[in-house]
Amino acid sequence: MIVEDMTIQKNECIALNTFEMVISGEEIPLHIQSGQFVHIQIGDGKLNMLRRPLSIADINRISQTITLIYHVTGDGTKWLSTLTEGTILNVLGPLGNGFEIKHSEGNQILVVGGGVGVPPLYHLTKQLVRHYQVTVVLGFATREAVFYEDEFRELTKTYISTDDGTYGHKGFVTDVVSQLDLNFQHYYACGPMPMLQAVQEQMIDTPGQLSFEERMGCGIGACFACVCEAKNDNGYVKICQDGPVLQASEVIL
Amino acid sequence: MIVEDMTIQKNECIALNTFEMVISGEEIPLHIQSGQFVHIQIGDGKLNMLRRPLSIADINRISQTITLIYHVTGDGTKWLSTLTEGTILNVLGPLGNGFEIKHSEGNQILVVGGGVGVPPLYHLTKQLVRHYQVTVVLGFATREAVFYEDEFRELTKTYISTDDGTYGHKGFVTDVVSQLDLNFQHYYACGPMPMLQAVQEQMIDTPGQLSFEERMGCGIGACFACVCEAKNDNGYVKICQDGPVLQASEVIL
Amino acid sequence: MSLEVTLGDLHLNNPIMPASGCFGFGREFSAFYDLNQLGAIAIKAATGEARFGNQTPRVAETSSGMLNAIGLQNPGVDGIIEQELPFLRQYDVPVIANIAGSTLEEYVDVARKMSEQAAVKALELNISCPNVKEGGVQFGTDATLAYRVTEAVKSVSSKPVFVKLSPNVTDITDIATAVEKAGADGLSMVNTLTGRRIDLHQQAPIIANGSGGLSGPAIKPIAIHMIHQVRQKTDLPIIGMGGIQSTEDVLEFLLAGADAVAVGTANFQNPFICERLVQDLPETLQAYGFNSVKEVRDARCSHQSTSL
Amino acid sequence: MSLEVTLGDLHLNNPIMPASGCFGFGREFSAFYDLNQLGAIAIKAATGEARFGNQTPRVAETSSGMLNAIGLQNPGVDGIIEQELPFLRQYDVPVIANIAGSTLEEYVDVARKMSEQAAVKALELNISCPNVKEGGVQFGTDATLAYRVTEAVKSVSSKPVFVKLSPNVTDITDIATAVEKAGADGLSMVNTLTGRRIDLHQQAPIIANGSGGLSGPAIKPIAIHMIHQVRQKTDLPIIGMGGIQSTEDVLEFLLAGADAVAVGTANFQNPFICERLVQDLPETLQAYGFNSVKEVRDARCSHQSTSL
Ligand SMILES: Cc1cc2nc3c(=O)[nH]c(=O)nc-3n(C[C@H](O)[C@H](O)[C@H](O)COP(=O)(O)OP(=O)(O)OC[C@H]3O[C@@H](n4cnc5c(N)ncnc54)[C@H](O)[C@@H]3O)c2cc1C
Ligand SMILES: Cc1cc2nc3c(=O)[nH]c(=O)nc-3n(C[C@H](O)[C@H](O)[C@H](O)COP(=O)(O)OP(=O)(O)OC[C@H]3O[C@@H](n4cnc5c(N)ncnc54)[C@H](O)[C@@H]3O)c2cc1C
Ligand SMILES: Cc1cc2nc3c(=O)[nH]c(=O)nc-3n(C[C@H](O)[C@H](O)[C@H](O)COP(=O)(O)O)c2cc1C
Ligand SMILES: Cc1cc2nc3c(=O)[nH]c(=O)nc-3n(C[C@H](O)[C@H](O)[C@H](O)COP(=O)(O)O)c2cc1C
Ligand code: FES
Ligand code: FES
Repeated sequence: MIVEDMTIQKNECIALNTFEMVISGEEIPLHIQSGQFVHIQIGDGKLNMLRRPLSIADINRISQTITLIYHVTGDGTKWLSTLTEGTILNVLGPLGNGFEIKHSEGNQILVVGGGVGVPPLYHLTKQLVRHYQVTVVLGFATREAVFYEDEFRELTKTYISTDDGTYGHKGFVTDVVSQLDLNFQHYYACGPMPMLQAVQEQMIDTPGQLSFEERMGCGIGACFACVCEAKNDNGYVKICQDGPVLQASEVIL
Repeated sequence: MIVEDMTIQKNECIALNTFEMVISGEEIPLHIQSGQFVHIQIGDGKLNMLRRPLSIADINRISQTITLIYHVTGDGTKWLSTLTEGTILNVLGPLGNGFEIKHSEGNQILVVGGGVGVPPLYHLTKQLVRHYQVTVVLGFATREAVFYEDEFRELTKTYISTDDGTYGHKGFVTDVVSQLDLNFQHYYACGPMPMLQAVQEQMIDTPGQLSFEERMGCGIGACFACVCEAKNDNGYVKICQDGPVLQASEVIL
Repeated sequence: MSLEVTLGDLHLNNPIMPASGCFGFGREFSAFYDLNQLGAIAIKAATGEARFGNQTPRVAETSSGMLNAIGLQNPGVDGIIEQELPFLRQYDVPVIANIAGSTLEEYVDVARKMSEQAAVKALELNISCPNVKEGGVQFGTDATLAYRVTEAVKSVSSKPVFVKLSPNVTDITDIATAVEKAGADGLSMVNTLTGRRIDLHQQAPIIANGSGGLSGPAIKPIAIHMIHQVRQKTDLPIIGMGGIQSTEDVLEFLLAGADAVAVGTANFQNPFICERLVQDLPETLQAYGFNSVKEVRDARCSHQSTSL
Repeated sequence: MSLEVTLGDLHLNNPIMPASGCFGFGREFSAFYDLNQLGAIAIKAATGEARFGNQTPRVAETSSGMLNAIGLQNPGVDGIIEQELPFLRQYDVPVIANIAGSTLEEYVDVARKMSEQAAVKALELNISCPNVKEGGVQFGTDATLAYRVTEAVKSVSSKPVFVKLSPNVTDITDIATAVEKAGADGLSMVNTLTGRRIDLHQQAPIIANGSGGLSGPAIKPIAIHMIHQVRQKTDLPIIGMGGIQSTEDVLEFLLAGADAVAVGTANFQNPFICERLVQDLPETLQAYGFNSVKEVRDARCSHQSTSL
């Protein structure tokens, strides 16, 4: 965990209100893992007291860059979307617990993402395809919101669904999953809470890992803003420290 | 009075912590007069609630620009000093009551400025020299703080003093004035309150105009933040509306 | 889209008005836009006699806020009636007269005179000015005194009386319920919170008066909370204020329990702000699924049983 | 330059400490810098039993501030003593234990246990948490209750007791003088102001609890004012807090009447903030003509007769 001034190399709109940003730095790109996140300062920190958590969509250890994909939601992400190449961002990271990818139980793996839950799955999938048969199912609200379809297709078999049916399968990701005639040994999911609940239920007999979002204060485990009930001794986990990726069996949704 | 988005054409450090900024616009440069001021928004207005009042150092009606000279004092002027050419500034103006220059009583005129009180006197002097014999006395804290010496010299006879004697005459502007063997029919002064008091006292028998500073809220006469006791019916004047330039005889210092 | 709101007997074309003390008596802002666009105008506080106010500096900036200690400078109630109201009479917009004083008698006297003016459509009883020792703040922090001054003013006023509450209290609902019992027709909330800034060079307060009233976006969450609290206890119309800068802020106040809003500090930054809010409000309401201001009010009421 | 300060019997190497609840029990921040650099550490509130706290979301952002409603989540006093204090024992920095409770008995119980811990050098009696119904805030808004709980805790504590005051009161000097009479060794001020934000899409509060405590630069002028007010009434040591982000802010608090300061919200933005303030303070003091923290205090005292 360090605080690093990183430089924006690219900041482009890639779908409806969705931006892809590539930032470079000395340390964070070398140490961050799939599923971890960074905590980004907004402005000069005099108006906005809280950093914004964003997942890592991709990592390039050679060019020492990381890729973030963010949806413009409120003031912070709106500010991010106005920044140009060369601007310095103050970044705290790597934070949290990423995806675990050493399960040798089987070969068939499912990756399910919804909306802004898709980004962290990209670098994960890149790693998974080296060793496993991976099926990716991505859900978006509507056609204009779809991003990274080609990038995922280049890696592996990818299905897209949209809530309104304007692109790909009409319906939820779980509808697509139920039509797949495959026996998965493990799954990974990231997306809005209702999606995670539906996926967890659908895959109840399969071990899986879920990546969560929760409003954060410190992002490092000190303030207890981001707790979530869990089946452990404490009765809770901190999303920023124990998560954002948790075993599906561990959490109470 | 309008609110105008003006474009920075130039923003340069011209002396110790002192910047000269040229900004262009459609309306304000055409209508503003010597001694009036503009009220500048700081940032996007979410952190800084108050605009900053700055005098007009120069006006160019052909290129539609105005020149501001500001001393970096606090957050607002520090922010201004970081801006680059092409940046848009939100400017409210023209505000207040400027210098009056139609006195035919005599020929010899004194202009006295101190520190950041110097800027508004530049465009004034430019106009005065067309019709009168003008003597300019400018005081600064120290050698590095001196600015616009050449600009004033090009216009007319100019004396410089510094408080610490590192440049020009050592001492206060009033010391210089007392050594001038001239009989002034009118004077203009702008600078810190102690200087204005000293000048007012020294020139007690000469009609004069003083330009004042006071912390401001609205800048347009509505909030009563900037009042100053005066010898009029109300018993006060508003610096932003009745001033910043007032008859020396009118105010109680 | 209908922006009309009804605050008891007071009808406004829209819920946006400038807040008292931040708009003078309208004259300066009339140079920027047509005041008829406003829902109402809350004019600067009137006292029995003319007042000069506090020493300067009277304002200071804070993070997302400002302090002011104007000190109720005004030409006195008679001066306002003679010099300022005639100007406002040309507009077809309800004037809300803000009433201040140091004694109950002064409040009553000023209220009586103001309520007789045709242009004045309501009184706003300022029992919350933190900036003058004798500015009535004691009436705003003590429920019994608040009751008494409200009752006394009501007895002489032919116009609806809104009581402007101070946020500098342990429990604002105590004061709100006291003034409701005393007959208040509505509430304005909130006035400024007392604050201070110290100049590090001078090692003295920036505001000559020492302390000043904090306003602006910094206090918005406090205002929203207090309006919510009071809304649980009373059905009186509430004019909400504290840091409003955008139509989203307006909607947040309406959802918290306000029926109309006043805009103070933001006028200093953008003299066009009130006009802009009136013009942009329909679009914002629509974006959040409302077709009138009344619908916001209905939505709020249906949420009230829950924790909104 | 000497940054040492003496708060009654408590000696600190410098006046900078993290504020309770914003620094956990130090562990996470020890990954960023050596905690020995701090003047003290105020740890997260302890209650009698473990508490899970409020539903999430527990934080929301506001202009130059934030709301929190953590709800005193903590492993209970015994849990803290067993799981957290051993870690802090390796550091040579005074630990200030923040004590919360719903009943006088709970406060006394937690205080007794905490005061027996060698690492704990002072107690901070939190009678001002606005975020749990039974979080002791009633003790902080009623001078009689504040007196009683302070007296009771003093009677069982072998360590100095600082009482953390709530700013959500009409007159904070009432509470301050009551706890002084009850034997308090010092004051911490201020805790958060109660605030609320409403999500326009959900038409529901952002914070699941409804309201939360407002902290950050937004409240700094209020904190400065209250510290100034209390400083006129008492010579007790004051730990000042509320929006500190810079060494200039630290100096402003010291000039207002604080003897040391705590930094809360700013830790979330910059985990290195406390270390940076300790390191930069000498330069800032010098820039304003001071050669020690004590000199600031002397300057403030000599100004006190005037209106500072
Ligand atoms: C571990 C983690 C990883 C995330 N990764 C991504 C990502 O890769 N791409 C992406 O688009 N979004 C991601 N999010 C959500 C993202 O953090 C929010 O959309 C963003 O903080 C909104 O900030 P804002 O200023 O635009 O919105 P505002 O609503 O103005 O933000 C106000 C406050 O609420 C917080 N907030 C608002 N929405 C959320 C949310 N959904 N989750 C957490 N905090 C929120 C903000 O952080 C801020 O503190 C992630 C969230 C978490 C917790
Ligand atoms: C009519 C008028 C004309 C002026 N012209 C010039 C000029 O040409 N060049 C120049 O350098 N300065 C001028 N000043 C002073 C200038 O306004 C302040 O230096 C500036 O506002 C400081 O802002 P800041 O954010 O850097 O300082 P901060 O101290 O951070 O400002 C905080 C607040 O205090 C106010 N403030 C601080 N110092 C002053 C001051 N001396 N006068 C009024 N308000 C102040 C600011 O406007 C702001 O509201 C003028 C002031 C007035 C009233
Ligand atoms: C400069 C200034 C002067 C004020 N004068 C008055 C006043 O005379 N009477 C009054 O009731 N409130 C007065 N107020 C308080 C405002 O009407 C309003 O309640 C408060 O500023 C909060 O709103 P805001 O954050 O939008 O400014 C004044 C506020 C400011 C900033
Ligand atoms: C997330 C959070 C949790 C807090 N928890 C506590 C607490 O447990 N006990 C306490 O006395 N104060 C608590 N506080 C209040 C702070 O200690 C401090 O008094 C307040 O935040 C003002 O300082 P700041 O503006 O620097 O944050 C908490 C504040 C925050 C932001
Ligand atoms: S955000 Fe502070 S503990 Fe997770
Ligand atoms: S600044 Fe508002 S009246 Fe002058």
